[in-house]
Amino acid sequence: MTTSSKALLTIQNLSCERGFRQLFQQLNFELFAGEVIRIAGPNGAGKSTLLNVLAGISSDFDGDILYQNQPIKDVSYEYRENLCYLGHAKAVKTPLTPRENLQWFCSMYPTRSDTSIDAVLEQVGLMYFKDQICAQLSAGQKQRVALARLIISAAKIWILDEPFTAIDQSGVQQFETLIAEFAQDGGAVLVTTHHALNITGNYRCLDLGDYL
Amino acid sequence: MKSLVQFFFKLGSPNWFYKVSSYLVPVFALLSIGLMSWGLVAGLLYAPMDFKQGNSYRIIYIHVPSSFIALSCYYMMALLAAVYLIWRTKMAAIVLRSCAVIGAAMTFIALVTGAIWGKPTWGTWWVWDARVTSMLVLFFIYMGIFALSKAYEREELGSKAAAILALVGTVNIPIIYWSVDWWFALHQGATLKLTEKSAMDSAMLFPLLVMIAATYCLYVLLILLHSRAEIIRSEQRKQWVKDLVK
Amino acid sequence: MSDVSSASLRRPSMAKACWQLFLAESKLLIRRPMDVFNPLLFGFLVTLMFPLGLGPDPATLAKLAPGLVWIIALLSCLLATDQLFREDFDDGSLALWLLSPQPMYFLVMTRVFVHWLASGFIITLVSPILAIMLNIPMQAIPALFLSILIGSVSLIFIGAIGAALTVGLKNSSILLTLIILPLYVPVLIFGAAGVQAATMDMAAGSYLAILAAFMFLAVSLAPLAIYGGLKINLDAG
Amino acid sequence: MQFNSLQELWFMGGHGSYVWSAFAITATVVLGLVLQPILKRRKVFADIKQRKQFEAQQ
Repeated sequence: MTTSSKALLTIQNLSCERGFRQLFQQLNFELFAGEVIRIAGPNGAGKSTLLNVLAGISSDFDGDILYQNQPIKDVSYEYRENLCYLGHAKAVKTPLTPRENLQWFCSMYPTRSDTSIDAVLEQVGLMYFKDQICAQLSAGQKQRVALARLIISAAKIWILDEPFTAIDQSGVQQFETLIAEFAQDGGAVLVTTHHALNITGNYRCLDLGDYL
Repeated sequence: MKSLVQFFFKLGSPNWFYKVSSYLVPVFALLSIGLMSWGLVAGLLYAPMDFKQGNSYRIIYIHVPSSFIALSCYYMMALLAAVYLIWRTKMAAIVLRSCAVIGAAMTFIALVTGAIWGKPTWGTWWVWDARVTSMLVLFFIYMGIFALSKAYEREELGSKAAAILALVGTVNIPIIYWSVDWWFALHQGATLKLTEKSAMDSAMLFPLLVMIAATYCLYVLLILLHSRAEIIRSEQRKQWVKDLVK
Repeated sequence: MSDVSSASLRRPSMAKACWQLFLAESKLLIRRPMDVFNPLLFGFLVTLMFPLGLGPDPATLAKLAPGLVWIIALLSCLLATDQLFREDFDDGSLALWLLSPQPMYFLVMTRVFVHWLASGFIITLVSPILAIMLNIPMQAIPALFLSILIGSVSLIFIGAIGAALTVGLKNSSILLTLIILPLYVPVLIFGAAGVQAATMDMAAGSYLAILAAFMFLAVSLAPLAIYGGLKINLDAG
Repeated sequence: MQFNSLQELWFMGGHGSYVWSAFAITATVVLGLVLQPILKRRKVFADIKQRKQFEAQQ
């Protein structure tokens, strides 16, 4: 397990308020390569807001976010290249086929050249559905298209916002092994879920409850 | 020069703006009341009758100042929009939102008084004159910005959206004014000139200048009042606001 | 899976990204033809309304036709841009799109251009038919076609600004209209005036030149505002 | 002084109704613009005072 000395992502006294509600304040933590952090906390504690802020979607926050010790505003291009964000909605375009979805993704994000779209689709078990429009696929299969996207992307950091909603047990299992493998290969994952992940290796839980 | 930049920089913090404005509000209140009453008395009572329009021309003393304010308020809003989008100063958003309200109200006044003035002069309540038409378009742009700023639950998003629309509007307003003027010249020819003031003698013109000055002071007063109310509302959780309440 | 940090990368170029976006968007539109036809049906419906309201007398219709056809084209373009980013916003691909390392200026431009092909261009093809139904003098048809062809580009790009600013809101179509119609005023003035001039056998070239100027202004500046608007709604979503 | 009696001022050579209605509308709009923020500020202060009393009792 490679732990580079420099942290991939450093968050220094991050605080966020939405409307009149103070979500979390003075949040400090670091994300190292090979580490999986689960963000837990009561509902409405700002888990999704935290991921939005880290992914660069929202810019309403106080504090600093550093990617390899540089503020993300200065290295935004490099930061976006190494980040893959998966929101609540799975960002799968239903009128397109899984293959077209991935082609669309590969045209925008840097992807790994050692695998191909077909190989990745087979890896997630969409062998026979490569050319069927996603509208006809089940929720589980749509989830796998998002999974395939994560696999083929060359991002070093994954930010996953409740990836396990509406998935059956086998899907959750497959996703967890994928996260573990990615972490072992030096990736870093930030994930919010309602239940604990059974992942071995460098996995810890960060509770937003004690930063309210 | 350093202190000037310092001044503008500190103006960005709501707390400091609130303190400074508490001195300015009485000053501008007195100024606008004084100038307004002087202008109205001079305009309504002492200015001579216009040989063509009789006494109905006296409406000019509120129609022209409000159209001046309507346009200058828009460009102030565009400036604040740029400041807000670049530096994210909270105060710029607050003043931007109050500008939208005041600008819309001033444009409304200009339109209504223009229509009322048109009736005795041209016999119709609404005349599609170039100035009135572009004023109507400006009114809808104000309403669009105001509605957009209220459409989002989170205020800062509403302000950002309103700021973007204000900047888009800034590019469009000169084009709209130019194309409406051109359109008016194409269709009507120069017969119907509501805005082309006949050469006014000084007794008529002087009250107009006083009224324009009075309306600008009123405009600053209104911005201060609206911004102060908005500061108190959005910072009500902060300690310095709580200390203000005994 | 080989080690992440040392995996060789395929960095897509921006041109490839634009081309892929173009393909994806056009597939989307081809697979859902109704989105393309709705504005057309709306155009024909409104064309039906005018004779019912103004009376069937060909002379009055011919006099009003240039302005009417332009207003119909304008309203159809406005209607077409209402749902422009809505679907991306709902299925989450807006986040994927905006967070990509590609420079957004040209991607947004490609996206709105494809949308123009599906709505503005098709309305342009249909507008001569609408004009004939409104009994427009025949010599004005070419000028009408050209002016709506050029004008509809700026209509769609300006409409896209409104669509981007209101995509996250619930009942946004009224707000979209309130925001965008005032910005349509110059395009309508010069468009209708051009066709009017053509009906009286005067040269419409200068009007088309001004419309082209509006077009370039809209195409070059609108993507900045569209990108800003989308980022705001992404944050609100 | 252009008008030598109040009645003449009100009538203003037939244009009185237009001039005074224009001024009346402007006065109401400006009054509304001035009063609205004052009332809003007062209301927020009242809320804060209420909240402070509530916190004082905790």
